[in-house]
This record gives sequence, structure tokens and C-alpha cells, in this order.
Amino acid sequence: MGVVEIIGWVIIVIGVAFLFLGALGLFRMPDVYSRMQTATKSVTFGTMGTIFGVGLVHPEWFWKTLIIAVFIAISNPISSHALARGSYKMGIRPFTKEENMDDLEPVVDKSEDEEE
Amino acid sequence: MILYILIVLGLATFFVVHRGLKGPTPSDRIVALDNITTITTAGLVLLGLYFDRYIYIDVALIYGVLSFIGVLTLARYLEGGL
Amino acid sequence: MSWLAVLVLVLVVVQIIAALFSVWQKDLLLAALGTSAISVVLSVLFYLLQAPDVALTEAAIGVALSTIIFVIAIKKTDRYEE
Amino acid sequence: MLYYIGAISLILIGMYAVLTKKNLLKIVVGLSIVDSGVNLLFISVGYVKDATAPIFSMPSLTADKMVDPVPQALVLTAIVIGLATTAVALGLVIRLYDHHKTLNINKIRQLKW
Repeated sequence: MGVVEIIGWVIIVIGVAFLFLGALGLFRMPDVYSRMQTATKSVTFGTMGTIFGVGLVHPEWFWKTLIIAVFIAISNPISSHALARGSYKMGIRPFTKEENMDDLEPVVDKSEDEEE
Repeated sequence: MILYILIVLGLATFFVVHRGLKGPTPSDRIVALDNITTITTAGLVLLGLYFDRYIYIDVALIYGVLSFIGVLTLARYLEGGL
Repeated sequence: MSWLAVLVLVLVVVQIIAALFSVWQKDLLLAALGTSAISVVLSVLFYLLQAPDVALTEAAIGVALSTIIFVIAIKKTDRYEE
Repeated sequence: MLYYIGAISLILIGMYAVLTKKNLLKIVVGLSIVDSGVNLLFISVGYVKDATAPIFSMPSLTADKMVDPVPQALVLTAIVIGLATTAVALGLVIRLYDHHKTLNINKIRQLKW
């Protein structure tokens, strides 16, 4: 085992740890938006680390795994952004302990008035 | 080594499937589906490392490119657009 | 019993759970989401059966196109089953 | 063996949905599940233990270490035909909804549109 292969296995283990913590956050968080943020950030970083580590273990596969990691980094935040926007417009409000914590509500109402 | 990593991925998939079966709103279940496809991409690359064939990485490439389109369509439907 | 057999057992159980969820659900949007989850697990099973070209086609069609045509049909008809 | 159990379970669940549900879209979902089960059954028929994919990418591979490629070619066509069948069925469902304003098959009684 060379040095690069050992570095690759270490990166794979770090990525899988982040991915597991992201899934655990999806299990434990209280409402849709916090679940969405832990799922997107942590799971995207974990998947990128895992795929990049496989590319370091097999040096001939490096460029194709790099392409997969770049596509994951582009496509996963796009879908999560569209999902957050859709669930806010559907009427799901964020989980707060105090009243009047929703800073986004007057902005969204004003922009919908301008569209009409 | 790959065996222990796949066991951890299986535990992560168990949490995500539990959220997808239980989730109170439709958005929770769509987030669960998105995470299942992402975890599946990582698992397919690791299984390609186990079988040691270069061809098998292409399946993960197609997953990474195309898996967000279904979630994007469902999100646009929830918004009221499409 | 090797660990690949255990992985196949877990995938088959998840697939049957997704199929029953998709059949018993009253909200038809979530039924379409269940068929998408069936397609994801089916693609991994094709991958383990050493058929990467079939897995690639199933990934492209089942995750993206099938969900899109079901969502268009639900948009033009009712969403909830009586 | 596990693959056969999974495939037959999918076919039975889809048959149950087609035979007992009253909603037309749920019947189309059941047909889609039956389609997936039949594809999995065909692929698992052609599987050989300890074999690899039938793609000649390395010179050390020989034909006696590969799985059967004929069911894979057939299923590759069947998946695309299954998508087209589902699309045609959904088009018919949309036309029926435009005419009758319902999806319950107990309320759609006359044969003419």
C-alpha cells in the first residue's frame, strides 16, 4: 500500500462519517427546514469525500470520479433549494419558540403582490 | 474494509427510510427520497471498487447527473407551478 | 451466508416495504414517489446481478422520466384518492 | 433464490393493486410495479454464480466467466417499452377524467365517450 492509497482510505472514512451524521440529523431534527439543511450540507460533503477517496485509491479512475463529485456538488443544492422554496409557498412555516420570528413572510407577500 | 463501510451506509439508509415512512408532511418524504439517491450513488461507487471493473463507475455517473430531476419536478408541483 | 447475500436481503425487504407503501397510500403524489424508490432499489439489484447496462437504463428512466409523467397526470386530474 | 422471492413478491403486490383498487391512477401504479417485477425475474434467470458482466473491456476476461447476455438485452428493450405503455395508459386516464370528472371506476358505467 502506497501513501496515496492510505490517504484515500482515510478520506473515505471521513466522508462516510459525515454521511452517517447527516442521516442521523435527518432522523432527529424538529422541522422540515432544519432537516433539509443537515441533509443537504452534510450528505453532499460526505458523498463527495467518499467518491474522491475512491479516486485516490485507484489512480486510473481519478478523472471520472472527479466528474461525479462535481456533478453531485452542482445538482444536490439545486434540488434542495427548489424544495425549500416549494414547501414555503405550500404553507409550511419554520419551527420557532417565539412569536413573529418569520422574517421571510413580509418579503414573500410583497413580491407576490408585485407579480400580480 | 468495504464491508464495515457498507454496514455504516446501511444504518444511514435505515434512518432515512424511517423518516420517509413516518414524515408528517410530503416535503419530508421528498427529502428522504433525495437522500436515498445520494447515498445510493456513494454505495454504487464503493461496490464498483469491490468488483474492480472500470465500467461500473458509469452507473454512478448517470445517477449523479440525472437523480435530481425527479425531485425538482416534485418540488415544482408543490410550489404550484410546473 | 456471505455479506452480499445479507445486502440483497436488506434491499429486497426495503423494496417490498416501498411497494406496500405505494399501494396503500391515499395521496397519489406519494404513491408516485414510492414507485421512484422501488426503481432506485431495483437499479442496485441489477447492479449486483452483474448487469450494469440494464441498471443504467433503469436509473435514467425510473428516477427521472417515470416521475415526470406521473406528476403531469396528477396535475391534470385529482391528487387524492377517495 | 432471494432474487426470485423479491421478483414474485413485486408481481403479487402489483396484481393485488390492479385487482382491488378503485382508482384508475392507482391501477396504473400497480401495472408499473408488475412491470418492474417481471424485469427483475428475467435478469435473475440469466445470473451465473461468481461471474462478471458480459463486457470485454480487459484482455484477461474470457466468455466462460460471464453471465448470460441475452436476458439483459431483452430487458433493456422491455424497460423502454414499459415506460411507453405507462405513458399511453396515463393519456387514456386523462381523457376519461376530462369526460367523466371522476376517477372512480364504479362511476364510469357507459361505454361511449
